[in-house]
Amino acid sequence: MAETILFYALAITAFSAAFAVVLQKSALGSAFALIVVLCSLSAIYGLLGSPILATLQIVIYAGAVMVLFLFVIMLLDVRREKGGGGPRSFVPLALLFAGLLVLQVGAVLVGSELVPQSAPFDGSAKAFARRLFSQDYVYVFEATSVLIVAALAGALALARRRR
Amino acid sequence: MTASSPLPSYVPILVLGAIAAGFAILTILFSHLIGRPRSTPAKSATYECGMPPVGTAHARFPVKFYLVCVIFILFDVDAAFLYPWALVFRELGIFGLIEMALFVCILGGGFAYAWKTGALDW
Amino acid sequence: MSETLLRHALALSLALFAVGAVGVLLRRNVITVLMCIELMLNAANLALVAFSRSWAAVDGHVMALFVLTVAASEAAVGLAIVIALQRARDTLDVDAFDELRG
Amino acid sequence: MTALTWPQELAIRSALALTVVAFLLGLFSVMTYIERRLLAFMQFRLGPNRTGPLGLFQPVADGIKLFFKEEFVPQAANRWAFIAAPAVAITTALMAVAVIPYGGAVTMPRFDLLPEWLRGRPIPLQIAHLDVGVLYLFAVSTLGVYGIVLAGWSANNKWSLIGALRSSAQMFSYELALGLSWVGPILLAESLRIEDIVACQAGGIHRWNAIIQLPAFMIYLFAATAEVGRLPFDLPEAEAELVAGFHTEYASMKFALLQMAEYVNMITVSVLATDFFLGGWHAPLVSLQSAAGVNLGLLWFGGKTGALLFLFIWLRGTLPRLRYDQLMRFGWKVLVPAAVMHILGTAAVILWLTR
Repeated sequence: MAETILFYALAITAFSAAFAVVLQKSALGSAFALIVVLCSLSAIYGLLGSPILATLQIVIYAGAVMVLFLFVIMLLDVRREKGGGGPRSFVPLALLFAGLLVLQVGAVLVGSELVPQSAPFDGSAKAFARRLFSQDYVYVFEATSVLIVAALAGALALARRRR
Repeated sequence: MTASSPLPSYVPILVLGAIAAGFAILTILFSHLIGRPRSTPAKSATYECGMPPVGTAHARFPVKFYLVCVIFILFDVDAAFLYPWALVFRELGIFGLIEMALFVCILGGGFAYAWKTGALDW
Repeated sequence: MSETLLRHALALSLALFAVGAVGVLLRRNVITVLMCIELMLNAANLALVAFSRSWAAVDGHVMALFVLTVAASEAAVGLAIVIALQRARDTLDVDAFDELRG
Repeated sequence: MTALTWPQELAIRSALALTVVAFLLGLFSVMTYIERRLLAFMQFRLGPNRTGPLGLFQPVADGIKLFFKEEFVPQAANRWAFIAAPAVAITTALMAVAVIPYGGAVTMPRFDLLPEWLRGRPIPLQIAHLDVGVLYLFAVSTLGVYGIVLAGWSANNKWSLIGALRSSAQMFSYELALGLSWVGPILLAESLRIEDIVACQAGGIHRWNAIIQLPAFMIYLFAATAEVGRLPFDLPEAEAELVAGFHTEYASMKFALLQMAEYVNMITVSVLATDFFLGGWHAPLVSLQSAAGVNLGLLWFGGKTGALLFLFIWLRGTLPRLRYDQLMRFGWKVLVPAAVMHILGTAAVILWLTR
């Protein structure tokens, strides 16, 4: 019961904060709204039985990625930008597209098969780690490191001042 | 011992969070109520060693800070993989060690690149 | 976690994804657009976690961690591009960046 | 002993959380006094000695003064962010203590005043038994950056902004080394629960991680000192260069909250060092664990933490400040590679020994 109330409270928070991300005029406001979304999603992961993902979400997203966003917003002094929403003529088109998207993905999700909750679920850190480092994910895991290095090299090369 | 606990393990954290946030808000509110705001233009100006402030503080700052933050993110991800690995490395045995060593070596390559290009020098 | 709650978690994921998509389409500021993309990635993650719970398998969580990694890399490179472009054009409006030549 | 129902469990946890918060805040005010006195003695001064006997009421006087100070928001500041920053800083600092065990369990006395279910029940001194305790700590400590960035940016002051940038860059550089130094103890305990890591070190000083994981302990000490911005790594504040860094514009209780957050962080890292590396509440020799039938766990725990806190003050009294480039170079080029190498080495040794 308490779990249900908590879930809906978090869901409403996440959803309204997501709206704020899109509607905020200043990039900094968007960033803080996004942090709220990330934290409530992390709590929802906890409710869904994955404490490790809940914490990793905070470590990687709220702790690192959003700090990077804040840094860039401060670095470029985005407050000077006037760019708000797009031209008015775009709005109906975008909403139409979003509506179609909701319909389509919604159809898939509603039609999706949810297994009844009889099966025991072990979302503990150990179970997670066992699966992550099993043979099935070896290549993905190693590819991740290549991805990270590529991103690092790319970011360094792009951001350094050309001389 | 938590397996037998009737309370989900995250609930005390919520309680603590509420206590901490409540304490912070109450303190700020309380001091706001009893403090005596007597503001003058000179007092509420930005502090710049007593000189009249020049320009805004929101000027651009060195890209260096961005670079170090990028390197931090990528090694943060590394840590995010190391923690779960540390939990099960005994079961994985030598296979797991080689898997992680390879991962770290590839990241080390990126680190060496960052080192060589001077992103770590200030 | 009842089945209704899982369904509603999926609905939330869908809603977040749609909001993110609208943001990507409507906003002109590159940084905000990137943030909306992060929102969409998070929505996908929520769906992965919910399905993982429903199927009683951790695989969804593992994939969600990989998505997190990808999101971190994407943010690093995306923001580096923003910095480079800002230097070249002195603006953050997406429409200013419609040429491939830097 | 009967199992607890959830309201009883919740009551215990909430009481524990309140106690810990109150204790930390009390310790904070005592620490300000002790630090000033000790520093003064190291510099052949007296320090605060006028308010009450030996100046013991100095923290109280300071607190009252700060409460009645003028509430003040600079005109150029971003008002709400400026007010929110201290709250964010202290909240994240206090959240970190949730998963830390503070010295075994305390058995409730059999007073008649206590309700039936509480009498004689051992209560573990830990607010939340989280499956991913260490990771939670890492997460909360990364959130600590927000308070600083927010404070520095919102004040719209050049000193504050530079201080905040330096401070945050320093924090996440050293956070990495801090987080990586915990992996060694995790490898030994094979658990992310801090109580398991402490339990792993039971049975004498030769099992403490400070001995068998000495490099990790050294890395932790360096990283923790830098993480909480203490000398010789107090670049964020650097009074002489930066006019106190990110809290230049703060006054009154908001300043006090920022200061409190720093001290709470310092206490937290000391407690963590005790739990991770110094065997928590276990005595160096098994025979010293209890005296006259009383378990001395809490005493050992407090003693180790106190020694570490003294170390922080001692360092401040002794060492000069590093330059910023030296600081960043040390963090990235020495600590982080050393931590990663140490993790792989530890894992290899463990596998070889248990082959």
